[in-house]
Parts: sequence; C-alpha cells; structure tokens
Amino acid sequence: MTDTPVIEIDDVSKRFTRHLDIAERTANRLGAGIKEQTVHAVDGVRLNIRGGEVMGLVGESGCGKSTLGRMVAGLSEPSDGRILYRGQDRSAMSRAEARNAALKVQMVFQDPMSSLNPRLRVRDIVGEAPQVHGIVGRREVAAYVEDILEQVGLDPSTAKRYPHQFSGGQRARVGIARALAVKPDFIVCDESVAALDVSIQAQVLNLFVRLREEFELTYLFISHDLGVVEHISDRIAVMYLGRLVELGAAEDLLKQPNHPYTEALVAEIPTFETEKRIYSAIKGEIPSPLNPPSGCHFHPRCPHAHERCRKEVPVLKEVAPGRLSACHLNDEA
Amino acid sequence: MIVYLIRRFGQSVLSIAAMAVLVFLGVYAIGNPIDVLINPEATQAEIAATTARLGLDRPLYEQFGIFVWNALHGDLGNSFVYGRPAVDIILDRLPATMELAFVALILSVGLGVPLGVWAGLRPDSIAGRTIMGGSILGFSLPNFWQGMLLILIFAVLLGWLPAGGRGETTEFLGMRVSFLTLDGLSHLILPAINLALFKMSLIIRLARANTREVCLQDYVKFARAKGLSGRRVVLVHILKNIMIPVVTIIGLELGSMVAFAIVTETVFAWPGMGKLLIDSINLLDRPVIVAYLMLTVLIIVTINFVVDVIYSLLDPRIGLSEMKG
Amino acid sequence: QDLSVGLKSEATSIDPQYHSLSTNNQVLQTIFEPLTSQNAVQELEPLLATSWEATDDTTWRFELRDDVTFHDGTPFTANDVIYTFCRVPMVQNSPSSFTLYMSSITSMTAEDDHTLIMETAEPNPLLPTDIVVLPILSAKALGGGDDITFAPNGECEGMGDVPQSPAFNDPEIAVGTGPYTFESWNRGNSLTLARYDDYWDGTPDWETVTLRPITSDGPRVASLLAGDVDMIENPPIQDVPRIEGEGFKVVSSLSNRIIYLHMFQDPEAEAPGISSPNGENPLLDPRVREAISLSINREAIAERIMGGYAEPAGELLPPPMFGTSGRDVDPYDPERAKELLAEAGYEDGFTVTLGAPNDRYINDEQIAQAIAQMLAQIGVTVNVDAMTASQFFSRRNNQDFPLWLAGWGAASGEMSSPLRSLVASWNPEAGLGTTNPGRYSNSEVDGLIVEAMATLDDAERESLLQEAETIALDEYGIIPLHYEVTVWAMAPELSYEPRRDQYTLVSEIKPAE
Amino acid sequence: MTDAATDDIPAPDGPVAVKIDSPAKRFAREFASDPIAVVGLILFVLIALIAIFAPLIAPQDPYDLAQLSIMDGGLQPGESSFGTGMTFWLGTDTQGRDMVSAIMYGLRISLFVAAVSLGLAITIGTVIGVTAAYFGGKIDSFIMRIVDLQLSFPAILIALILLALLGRGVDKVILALVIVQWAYYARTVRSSAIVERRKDYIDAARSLALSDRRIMFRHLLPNCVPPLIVVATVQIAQAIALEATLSFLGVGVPITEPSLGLLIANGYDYLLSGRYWISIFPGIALVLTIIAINLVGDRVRDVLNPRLDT
Amino acid sequence: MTKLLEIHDLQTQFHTRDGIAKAVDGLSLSLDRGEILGLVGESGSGKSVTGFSILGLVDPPGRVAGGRILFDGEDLVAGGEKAMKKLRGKRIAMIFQDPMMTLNPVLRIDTQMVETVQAHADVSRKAALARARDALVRVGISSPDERLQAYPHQFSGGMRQRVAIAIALLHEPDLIIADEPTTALDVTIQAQILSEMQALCAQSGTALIWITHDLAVVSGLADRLAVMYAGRIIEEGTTAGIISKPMHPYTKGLIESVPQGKEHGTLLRQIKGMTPSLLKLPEGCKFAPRCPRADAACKPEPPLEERETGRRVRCVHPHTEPLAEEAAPT
Ligand SMILES: Nc1ncnc2c1ncn2[C@@H]1O[C@H](COP(=O)(O)OP(=O)(O)OP(=O)(O)O)[C@@H](O)[C@H]1O
Ligand SMILES: Nc1ncnc2c1ncn2[C@@H]1O[C@H](COP(=O)(O)OP(=O)(O)OP(=O)(O)O)[C@@H](O)[C@H]1O
Ligand SMILES: [Mg+2]
Ligand SMILES: [Mg+2]
Ligand code: NI
Repeated sequence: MTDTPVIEIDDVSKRFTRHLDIAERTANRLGAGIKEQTVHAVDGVRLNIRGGEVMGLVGESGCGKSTLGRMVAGLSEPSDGRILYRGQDRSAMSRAEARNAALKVQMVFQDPMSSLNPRLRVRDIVGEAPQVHGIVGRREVAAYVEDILEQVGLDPSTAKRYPHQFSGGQRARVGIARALAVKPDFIVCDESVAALDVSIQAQVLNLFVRLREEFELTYLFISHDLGVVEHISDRIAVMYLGRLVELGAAEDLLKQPNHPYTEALVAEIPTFETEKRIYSAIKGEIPSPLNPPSGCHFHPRCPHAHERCRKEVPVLKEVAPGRLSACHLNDEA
Repeated sequence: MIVYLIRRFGQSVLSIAAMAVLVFLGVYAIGNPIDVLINPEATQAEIAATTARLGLDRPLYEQFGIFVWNALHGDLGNSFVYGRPAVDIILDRLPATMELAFVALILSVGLGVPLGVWAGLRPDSIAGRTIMGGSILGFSLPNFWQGMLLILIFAVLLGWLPAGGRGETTEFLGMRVSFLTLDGLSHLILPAINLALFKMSLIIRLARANTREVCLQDYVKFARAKGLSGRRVVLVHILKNIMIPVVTIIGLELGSMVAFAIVTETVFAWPGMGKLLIDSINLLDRPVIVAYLMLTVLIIVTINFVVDVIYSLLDPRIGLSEMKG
Repeated sequence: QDLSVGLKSEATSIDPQYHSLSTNNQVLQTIFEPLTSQNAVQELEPLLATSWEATDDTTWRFELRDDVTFHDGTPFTANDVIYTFCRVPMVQNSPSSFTLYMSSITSMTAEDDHTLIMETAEPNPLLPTDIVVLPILSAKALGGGDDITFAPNGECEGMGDVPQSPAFNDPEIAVGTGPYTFESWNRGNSLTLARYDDYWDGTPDWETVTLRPITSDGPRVASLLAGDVDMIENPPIQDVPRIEGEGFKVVSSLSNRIIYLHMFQDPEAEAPGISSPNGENPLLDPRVREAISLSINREAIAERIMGGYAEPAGELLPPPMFGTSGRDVDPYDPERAKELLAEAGYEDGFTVTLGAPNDRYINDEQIAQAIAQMLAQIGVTVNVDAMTASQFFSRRNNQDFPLWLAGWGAASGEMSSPLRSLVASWNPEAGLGTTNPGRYSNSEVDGLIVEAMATLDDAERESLLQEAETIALDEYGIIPLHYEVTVWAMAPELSYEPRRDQYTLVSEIKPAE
Repeated sequence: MTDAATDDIPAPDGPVAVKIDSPAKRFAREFASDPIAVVGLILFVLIALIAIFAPLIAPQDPYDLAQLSIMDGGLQPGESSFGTGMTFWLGTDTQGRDMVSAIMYGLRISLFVAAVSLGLAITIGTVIGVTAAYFGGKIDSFIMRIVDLQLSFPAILIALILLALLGRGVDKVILALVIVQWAYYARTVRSSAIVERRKDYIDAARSLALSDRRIMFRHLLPNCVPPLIVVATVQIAQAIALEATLSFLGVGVPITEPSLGLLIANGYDYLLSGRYWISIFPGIALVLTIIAINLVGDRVRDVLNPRLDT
Repeated sequence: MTKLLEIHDLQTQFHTRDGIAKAVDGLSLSLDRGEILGLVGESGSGKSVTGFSILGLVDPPGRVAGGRILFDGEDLVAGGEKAMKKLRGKRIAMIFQDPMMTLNPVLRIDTQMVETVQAHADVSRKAALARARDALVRVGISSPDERLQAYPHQFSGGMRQRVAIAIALLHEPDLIIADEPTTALDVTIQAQILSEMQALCAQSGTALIWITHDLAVVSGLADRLAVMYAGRIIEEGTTAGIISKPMHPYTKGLIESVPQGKEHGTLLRQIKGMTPSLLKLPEGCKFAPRCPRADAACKPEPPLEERETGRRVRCVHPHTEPLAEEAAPT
C-alpha cells in the first residue's frame, strides 16, 4: 500500500446539458423562452480512495452515484475536475498508458442480464479482452478463462454457455470474472448485488470479500442499501443530489451519523423486528436534479433546516478525525 | 408546440426543396418532351419555336433558376401538354384522389382496428387466426392483382359494380365528391376496397400485436383489479394505448396511400392525381410531375403534422424532452 | 336517347386549335366542323365547303355552305373561316401547333360571304387535305370583328381579343357548327355533349353524348361489358372474342397506320448498339436489310400476336390508298435470308438491339419480341429494349438504336406523308425526313418526293409517289411489317362505319337498323 | 466456510441449464413449434430451390428467344407445341413461353432482385444505423434527418420516378429497391442499437478498452439483428411485391426476361379474354412466395420478440 | 365468526411450451379481519401468483387448477368471474409492484380514479371526484385538485405508488393485497409508504397481505408471516416467532444472509445453490438439495405441520432453538 491513493477524485463535476436545436433557437428568437436544461449529476466531489480499501457510496436514486462510478471507471469524462489514477491524469497519458490504466480500473454492473452480451458465450465474454490486449495468447485463452471462472466459483464447463442459461447470481459472477480477466486493481461495483435475491446476494457479497483479499483489490462499492454497504466497506461516502454530504469510517458513520440525511438513511435500514414498529419517514419527495433546491439541497426535507440552509451551500468539513460532513448545524454547535 | 411547428416546418421545407431539385433534374434526364408532344411531321422551325416557347432551349441551370424563382412566387409552371398551370391541373384531380384515399382510410381503420383488437384479445381463437390469415392475404397480394380480381369478380362475373371510372359527382364543400350519389358510391366501392385492403391488413396486424402487448401490461391488469368491466378495459384502457402506434402508422400510410393510389387509379381508371402522374411521366410533362411530387410531399407533410398533433393529444408523454449527454 | 363512349385517351383541351393530336381532333370535330373532311376510307369530301378548285398553281377557291348556323344561332360565313385560320398562330402554349397545316397559305380573302380565295406561296396539292384538321370557329362568339383581313403569322387585323384555350371550357365560347354542342367537361372523367337541334344536316341521333376517357384497356372493356358505356374504341384485340361472345358488336377496319422497322444506315456515323464480327455496321448492306425482311413471318405476327387484327404490309400505306402501287408483301423465307447474310459476310450473324415502345402501338412490345425470335432463327441475336413511348421517341430521335420498331399514321391519307417523314433524306429545315433518324438517304427518292409535292395533278402526283416508294422499298431503306387494324366494340343496337384514320367520330355512331 | 463461494456450482444438468444450446438452436426449436410456420418455411425453401435450380429443371429457357416460337403463343394448359411437341402443362404466353419455365425463371428473377436488394440495403442500412447510434450526437441527427426525409416519400413514388429516369433493367430495379429500402433498415438498426447502446455490456466492453469498431460490429450489431430480421422478412415480401408492381406499371425488368410481376402484368391484358393462365399462375406463384415469406416472418417476429414470449 | 379469507389447497398452474409450471402448489392460508400478513419468498416462489389467484386475475396460459378460496365464506374459485367482478376493487383491492407501470400512461389520474368509483357505486362524476380527492388526501398527496388533472408521467415513483394506494382505498376494501409495492422505491420513500399504509390499516381495520422478498421490510409491519418456497408455504407463524426462532432451514438461512452490521467485513451466512426451476422441481422436500440438514427422510415431501401453536412448518428437521444461539458462522 503506497501513500498515493489509487483513485483521486479531484473536485469532479458532471453536467448533462440538453442543448437547444435550431428549431428551438428559432422559437426563442420568436420569444418562446425555452431554456437549456442542465442536470448537475455530480457536483464538485472530492474523494480519495486508498489502495486496498473498500469505499462505499450510498445515496438515493438519481443522486449521481453511477455517474461518479462511470467517471472513475473511465466510461465518461468529467465536465470539470480530474480523476487521477495512481497520481496520474488519464487524459495526460499516452495511448498505451491510458489503455493500461483503463484496464486497471474495471466495473461490475448492476443488472446481471444487461451487462452481459447475450450473443456471446461466456468464454468470449471473459476471454475476449485478455486476448485482444495480449494478456494471454490465443492458445491459452481457454485455460485462462476456466481458471478465472473457477476463481469466481463457476464450473469451468459453463464456459460454453450463453448468459441466458444462467441464474442471476451466476451472471453476476460472470460479470465479475470478466472484470478480473484483465487483472485490474480497482473495481467499481455499481449496485452489483441490488438485483439479486437475498440468499444469492449473500453469496456474491462473500465472493467480493474473498476476491478482495486474494487479488488485493480496491473497491468503489456503490449501493442504495446502507446495510449492504456497511457490511462490506471500510469507509462510506454519502451523496445527495450530486454532492457529497458525509464521509467517514463505516462503523463510525452508522453509529453516529452527523448529517441529517445520513441520519435518516440509517434510521431506515430495514432490520428484523419482532415487535411492530412505528414507521416514520422524512417527508417530501426527492427533489428533481433538474431543478435542485437552493442552498443545502436537503433543506426542504430536513427536520432541522433553518434560514441559512436555504441560502448557503454548506461545505464539506472535517467534523471529527477522518470524518467529513456538509451541514450548517456543525457550525452552530 | 411552437418548437414543434418550427421543426416540422423546417423539415418540410427541406423535403420539398430536396424533392424539387431531384425531380427537376431527374425529369430533365428522361427525355425531351418535344419528341413526344410535337407532331412528327413538324418542321425544324416549328420544333424550335415550340422548344423556345416551353423554355426548353435554355441551359438546365437557367431553367431551374427560373423554376425556383417562379416557385417561390407560387407558380409551379404551366403544363406542357395542357398549357394550364400545373397546380390547377393537379388540383382538378386532387379531390378524386383524396376522396378515394379517405374512404379507403376510413375503411381500413374502421375495420382494421376492431378486427385487430379482436384478434389480439383472442389470439388463439378460430376467429383470431382467421383474421390473421386473412390479413396475410391482404398484405401479400400485390395491389394491382387484388384490383384485377375485384374487377373480375364483382364487375365482370357478377356484374354488381362498375369496373372503373368515377361516377356521378356532386359539389360538397367546394369539392366534387362522388360518395353522395348512388352512382358515385357504386363506382367508389371497388377502388376504395382495393386501396384499403393493404392498409387494413397492416392495421390489423399492428393493432393485434399492440393489443397483445398492452394486454400484458400491469396497468391493464390493474384496471381489471379495480373491478372495471371488460368492455371499459378494452375500449378505454387498451384502445387508447394501441391508438398511439396505430395513429403513427396511419399518418405514415395515408401518405403512401395517396401515392399507392397510382396503382389503384391505373387499374380502376379512377381520374385522380396518380393517373395524372403516370400520364405525365409518359408525356414528359415536367411541370406537372414536379408540381405533383411537391404537392404530394406537402400533403404528406401536412398529414404527418396533423398526426403528430393527434398523437400528442393521445399520448401525454410526448413533448417531454429527453436528455443528451 | 343517350350515348356514352369509352375513349382510350382524353382531349387535352376543348380548343380545336390547341393541340394537333388525333384524340383532340376526333372529339372536337363533333362540336366544330372543318371545310373539308375525309370519309371512312380517307377520301376527301365536302363539309362546310361545298366545292373547291385550284384556279391556278397557287390559288384555291372554296364555295361555302350557306345554310349553316353556329350553335349560338349566328350564320356561318367566310369571315369565320378567316378568323379561324388567323387564330392558329395566335394560340399560346400549344404543345403541337396547327400552323403546320396552314403555313403554306399566304393570303385569304372572302369574295362574298360564302366564297373564299386562298393563295399559297408554292404549289400545294395537299391544301384541301391539310385543312381537314382545322375546324371552323365562330368569329362572333370569340369576339372577332365582322371584317377580318388575313395576314400570315398571326398578324391579321380585326381579330379583337383572341380567347386562349382555357376559355373554351365555357360553352359560350366553344361554339361550333357541329351536330353536338359542348355541355360540360369534367376533366379526367367525362365530356358531355348535347344534340344541336338546328344542325344543317338533319337532326343528330343522340340527345346527349358522354365521352369517357378510360385509358386502361381492361377497365375499358369491362365498362362495355358491364354496360357503363355503349361503345368503346380500341378494345385490346385479345378481348375481341370475348366481347363478341357476350353479344356485343365488333367492327374493324384497316387503318392508315403502318408498323415498320427502321435501321441505322448512316455510313458516316458509328452505329449504336450493334456488334458484328467485322466491327462494321451490317445494316449498311442492302442484302442484310433484305435478309431481315425475309426472316420475318408477317403472317404469323398478324395471326398469333395480333389475333388476325392486322394485315401483313408490303407498302407504307395500305392499297388502294393514294400513292400505293399494290406491291407484294415480302415472303417469309428464312433460308434465303441466311443465304443473303452469308453473301454479305455475316454467316455467323451479329448482335443488334431492337428498340421499341411498349405502350404506343397495338401489342408493340410483343411484336418486337416476335421479331427478335424470328431474327434469332437466321442467326441474328436481338436484344429487345422496350420502353415507354416518351423515352422511346426521345432516344430514337437521339439515334440511340440501330434497329427499331415504330408506326406511322398517314393523316392526310396519301403516300406523301410517310415518304416525306420516314424516307426522305434528313433535312429538317425543309420538313423532310423529320422522322428519319436512321438517315436512309437516296437523292433520287428525294427528288421524286419534292416533285410530287409541287404537282397539283393527282394522277401525275400518284405515279411520282409510287415510283419513289418503290425505289426506297427495293433498297430496303425501311421494312414495312403490317398495317394496324382498328377495332371498335359496341352494344348491338349501335352501328359504326369503321374508319381508316382510327377516329371515333361521335357523329358517325348510328342506331343499328 | 472457506469453500463457501464454490460449493454452489450447479451440476451441469442443474435446474437452470435445462438445455445447453446456442441462441440459433433455441431459435430453431421455438420456430419449429408452430406447424404453420414450418409449412411456410418448407414452401419457401421449395420455392427458393426451384428458383435456384430453374436452369436445370425448367423444360425450356424462356429467356432464350431462339427457343421460343410465337406459333406456340397463347396455348391452353396441357397443349403441346407445334414445333417441338413439348407439352405446356400450364400453357404458354403470347410469345410461346412455357409458363412452367417462365414461372421458374420469373421466380428466379424476383427472388434474385429481392435478395440482392435486400442484402445491399441491409448492409448499407446497418452500417449507417449502427454508426449513427454508436456515435450519437451530430452524426446521428444528420443521418437520421436524411433517413426521415427518405422515409417521408412513399416508396412507390421514389421507385417509379427513379425507374422512369433509369429505364428498365434488373440492375436498375435493384438500385431502385436499395434506395427505397435502406432507410428502413437504418432506422430499425439505429433504434434498436440506441437501446442496446445504453445497456451495460457495451459499457463493459468499453471499459475493457476494446476498439470502437470491434464494439460496434461484434457487440452492438449482433444484438440489433432480431428486429432487423423481423423488418427484413416483411421488407423482402414488400420488395417482391414492389418489383411486381413496378413491372406492372411498365417500369422494371426488361420484357424479354420477365419476373413474376412482369408475367402477371403481361397476363393482365389477357385476363378478360379468358387466357387466365398467363396471369393467374404466376400470380399464384407470387402470392405463395409472399405468403410463405410472411408466414416465416410472422413466426420469426413472434419468436424474436421476447415480450410476447411466455 | 368466519375468517375474512381462507385459502385451501390452492393450485395455480401455467401451461408453457416446456411443460406445466406449478407456480402455486397446495397453498393454504387464512386471514382475519384487520390482520396484516407478510407473504415472503424469493423471486419466482409464487407470491404474486398467489395474489392474482385470489383476485381471479391469473392470465392465460395460467389458471387456478384446484383448491378453494373463501372470502367472507364465499368461494371465489367456484363463483367464477361474475362473483369476482363484484369484489374486485370494492372489497378486495390490489397494489402492484412497479409504480411506473400500474397507472395507465395515457389516462389522467381523475379518469382512472373516477372510473374505479363508478365501477361499483352509482354516483355522479362529481361525487366520484370528491371521493377521489379525499383518497388522495388520505395518502398524503398535497394539492390533490391539481394532481387529479395530471397524467401519471408527471408524478414521481413514490407519488404514483401513493396514487395506486389511494385507488385501492376508494371503496374502503376489507382486504388489500400489496404486491411488493415498495421494491422499486428508495428507502426514504419506502419508509414513507410503509408508515402511511400502517396508519391507514389501523384506521380502517382493513386486512392486508403484504407481499415482499425482504423479510426485514415486513417484520416491523406484519402480525403474521408466511414464507414461500417453490409455490408452497414452508413456514407460517407470528412475526415475533419467526424472526426470533425460524424453524425451517430456509427461513433461517434467509434471515442470516441479510447483512445486519454485526459481522462487518466477514463472510455472511449463505444458502448454497439457487432457487429451483418450477419445471424441474426435485422430488420430496423442494428445499432438500440446498439444505444442510437434508437426508433420506426428506424424500417424501413433508406436510405443513403445526409444530407449535400458531406455527406451521413444512420440514422434518426443523430448527428448534432460537436464532441467537446458533448465529455465529461456523
Ligand atoms: N446520459 C445522461 N443524460 C442525461 N442525464 C443523465 C444521464 N445519466 C444520468 N443522468 C442524470 O444524472 C443524475 C444522476 O444519475 P445517476 O445514474 O448517476 O444516479 P444514481 O445515483 O446512480 O441513481 P440510481 O440509484 O437510480 O442508479 C440523474 O438525475 C440522471 O437523470
Ligand atoms: N405468465 C406466466 N407464464 C408462465 N409462467 C409464469 C407466468 N407467470 C408466472 N409464472 C411462473 O410462476 C412462478 C411464480 O411467479 P410469481 O410472479 O408469483 O413469483 P414472485 O414470487 O412474485 O416473484 P417476484 O419476487 O420476482 O415477483 C414463477 O416461477 C414464474 O416462472
Ligand atoms: Mg445507478
Ligand atoms: Mg412478484
Ligand atoms: Ni432490497
């Protein structure tokens, strides 16, 4: 483990803008007043992920988790800011370097079905990239693929099957095998267990834990399920509407949430109750990212919101050692 | 809506302009109209005079320039053959074609949608299969062949209906229409059926496929779970949803109906624009051909526009703008 | 009684001076009448003129009927004739002008109301025939003056405002002297005529007449069979047995239209679409042309393809029409044809494209294929290139074909017509060889034709024409195939005297006795 | 518990892996479960075989004018030739073509025209469609503008004008059909490619640093094939019918080498006169062909459309 | 007093190309008025089909092949479609899993609500609208008048689901079947809906069947739980009983495989293998191939036996110890 983080997310933003076409611009000239729409999917996120750790990323649907994950995996470019792999900016690398860096960061996707090409056999899904990139020779591919399949707990004889011939849990394993096949050291897991039944989910989570040790992997583990994230992560980052609102060591964060949103999330982790429980919830809907509330994005739903929250964006500040939070309440205390 | 109008308008202008250029150049390449028009005994001087009168002696780009200039002023030129404005000639024929197309449309939608929904609700019943089988026939028999059989059976063998031509017409909303008189109606039936059959089959198939698909949707099940009667589920929940694709297709197809009327009109000697086009191509009457095509594009564009409006009435979701990365 | 007739094409205008086209002429000559007319066998007959004579080489004197009134009641006079002739060059937008038929006239004067003097620059024996296609308009209805003075090229005086063709859609303008008056025209659908009760030649037979353009053959026949129309022209000949079988009456007549083969014979230019072993144009050799003629079984074409409704042709006009010589039809002799080819050095044949229209003449495309079959038998490979008439004519005039099939109808009813256009050397300024893109050329023939055209004496002219034709045909400058037979089918209650000029003249449709 | 992760490997015949077979086999099995479609397929194969082997099995070469004689023209079914004595089981046309042979050759031309134009149109359409979908943005909107423009003109009009310009000829008909049809494929491919493009497996391929070309044609394209096949089965029938219609309207293939459509068109003139066989038999052949294709196409559509799959 | 709902030996089958899928096979259940039952099981275990069977909404190729469903003493299976229609939406209502799909996208909310009211009550449109408005207010939708005019796509998922609940409430039904109504929603929204449902049931005394794959979600809501596996109920009992002392090995495995924050970073207890295909069910106990306790005794399928009061289990080797003692992984 070196001191430079594996991944450094340096004030990264991602905006999706719908530009106006000719017709709309013409209409505007006639006074229609159509505006360009911009979604700040990710808004000024800073995050370092150290080698060998598991960084959990939670937040509600649409808060920008996947977008951030995709940028980390190199699938899309940040609108602002940089993402450094082992201290280097990918856009500044040579082609070959960039390719290698790209291979080092892999992604495991949410939907086990749609992330596998239904027209390819497992051996092609797993074996194509290593072969194309010369990681293994043409002859050794078969053995290599079988080896990897075994690593993820699949029978090597399944290599000639097509994705539709697998169950959800097995598909998830194929997806993991594909990522492992190019020998990455960083894996972005985007809701990788969300689509699985509980009993299968446990199998896959266990696999992640085991592989992490075996291959010395670093994870960015994205999920909306705080329970799952808590189980696997060392640190947890909480996002709300594109912004990072809290960051801290996993146990600590769950035990003592600082941000009111984290607090609410923690309260809603489903637990086995033997008694009837009185549910109470944060009121209000998740606001639209097209049109986010002013100031602290959470203020309309926050039980502690006050005037300042409406106006001023709280900055992410260290509130305890290794603990960052973005809430004005911390200033008052 | 205004964006929509502008976008449509832009597209239309583009379509029409493209059509104009292509057709103008294209027809020019076919042959020299003088060869067809003029009396073969005519002397060189007369040929030259006629050529000059029709403006055919100028270089092509000049002819095109003049054409565009005039077109921008609403004048698409005079027919070489009839000596009258090409647009007038087409407008003379337009009502006949439009009447035919509309009656065919009403037939194909009026029969196609119910039959298709029926077949979609009971895909495995005998009726459902028969409807589908029939639609394959309607779909696969070439149009002219259907027309031929219709004439053979209903006009020649049975003698129930006239074989061709347009019957008595009456004035209706400023257009000459034939569906108001018995004679006109009897002339209209066969061609309208001929033109409708193909589209009807198409609509049947579309309606059936969509019905089957919509039937599987949760909201249909939910509607039933709410305790609604089967009739209401079909007539409101299913029908409204399947009308969306059906309307789209109707829009696309009404345009091609106007175009396909060429075949029907040829077979049934229906005096519409389609026949005019064929005749004009044969006579190399370029202004009429160009005007016909431009007018057809205009009609199609208009229809598409109307369809889009209907579409947005039917489907509240459109108008939502999608995001681009 | 009412009559409705199914025609195979529609007039392009009601103005009889708009478009020189048989479709227009045949319809409009029911409303308007010319001075002279042709009978069923294309012999010249008086109509509005009772008699005419050439007083010298360039002067003609016409006596006009004095008992004729226009549909609006005004009497017919020489002034109307002058108005009519004056208007011809003034018609705008005409796709094919009538000036051709009156350009020889240099002056026209009315001696009195019913006597007319015409003068021509050159002797023109065909003047009385030419003016058959110029029916007389009413000067009054069209707003012309009472005393019009003629001048060539549309410079007459006293014409007033000359109405243009579209104005003729108004029955007040479209006023003639014919047996039927113009009622209404529903373009593409029907043209309605009504009886003119004061017609000078007795009361016409039909109360109203509806002319319906039914351009497709099948529906036209079907309309007759279904009783929608009482008579049709040009039923497809293959349907004739059926029509007769259903109790309808069919009449037919040899027409003035010859179907012929033309060949590219310009020795200077390279022939298109032909490939021969020696790289030369075999069609320049008269023996090859003769071989082609001998290889064609004209009887078989007339029988099998035309269903008997055609007559093998040995000349450019069916005898005994004016200028024919009764020449024999070329025999079918493939053996001899092969010999001739061998003599010419083409024992292995050659390949040639045969151009033909596919919608112009009766079964044109079928005939072309049959000819290809027959030529194949003597070793000539023929690629049939059939296309719509408009393309065909353009390409033919551009000399795109080495060999082509076409037809020629002699509107004037005499040999000068095909000779001048098809056989005479190409000389467009003089109006000679205008339809001779094959560039067959023989100065002797040319001389005879020119001479004939200036000879007023009929007998002398006829022998000149016969001589010219014989020379051309002996050289196989053109190969006649057959004369088309025109067919009419009608309800049994009707009768129609079939016409050589292929016209369907409503005035000639009579109730059967 | 150390072997926790591997102890759940199902036996090869485990419950999920009911049958191990490729998508193609699965497709074939499902296809075969509808007898009507199988009949359609057999019929089509039969027709295709006839078309392919027409020169070998046809009693006569109807395109070789030297073999024809107008003396045999218009013979009834079952009559014999005056010259060669051969029997015309379905009669002859006016040129003396044996209708059996003419139909075989006509099928050949019709299917050839349809197949070649289909192949070309699909190739062009697919490349354009996939490119548009994969790269998106300006390229996409530009290409789609053209496609929309093209699709807003009715096919028959375009073809008619085009052929009026180009003249007759098999090559010209093919060209016209390609021009008329490519846009359908481009649109179909694009719309399914856009959906597929958003699926994770494409992103997965991208994160594996595979080249754009490879992703486009090896990953994206194969997954756009089902709708393409569905459209193609409809379009090929349409292409045959369109060719027939064009020939009927007098543009189209050359008359000495008639396709089915041209045979029908020629026979159309003789329908009223009672020589029904000239037009009826090719008509039946055409209709059978189109119906067979449609039956097959319908089934293909049902099988490939997962939403209707139970 | 009769139970509100009694299901005896329900059989629902799907005739597919590959054979007959017995989605529900011999299921028996009962439910009192005002009671909340959690119906739990993995994907494909037949939960939804059970719900649809009760409402008679099993679509071809499926059909209810046997058994009785007594609602308030009336047999719904024997009564057929006619009897069913009177109850649907009026006395039994259902809420579906996917809030995006349950509302017809092309009809306005008011249309969809008014038609439901008018399907069972002969009231004017105005009265129906008033009722619809009330229902929306009850599920916590603000400015209901505007919302009534809107189309479904203008709503967020949570709001749509609330509209669906409001529609279910329109006739104050005796029984609501909620088929995973919160699965598609975020935790915070899920909590909101749970709290609303809880309040509504408490107010009106409506019985509720809450279908879910997540035991934890219903444990705080339901009075009783029924666990399904391969179309059968394998364990049934009070919520407290099952959570604290699962007797069936499957139930136990389910509870243990949920990360509970206790064993951070360690391996979870997992159930090996996967859910069997309905077309190829093992003989005997359907769970036997995945069960650590399975032996020859599992060959004949064990019946659902009452092991303790109010506790029925389908297993020959049930666990008898409370969970906590055995919780540590081996
Ligand atoms: N390609 C895109 N174009 C436009 N907007 C996008 C695009 N991708 C994402 N967004 C928007 O960005 C925001 C964040 O999306 P993202 O997928 O990152 O959320 P998420 O946290 O992963 O949500 P979920 O839990 O539902 O997966 C959303 O509002 C989404 O609508
Ligand atoms: N239309 C159908 N055709 C064939 N089989 C069906 C059909 N609908 C359901 N099934 C089968 O019935 C079984 C039970 O399905 P059901 O929908 O009840 O599962 P579930 O428990 O609700 O699962 P989930 O949690 O995924 O909703 C499944 O195995 C499924 O394969
Ligand atoms: Mg996401
Ligand atoms: Mg379910
Ligand atoms: Ni969950």
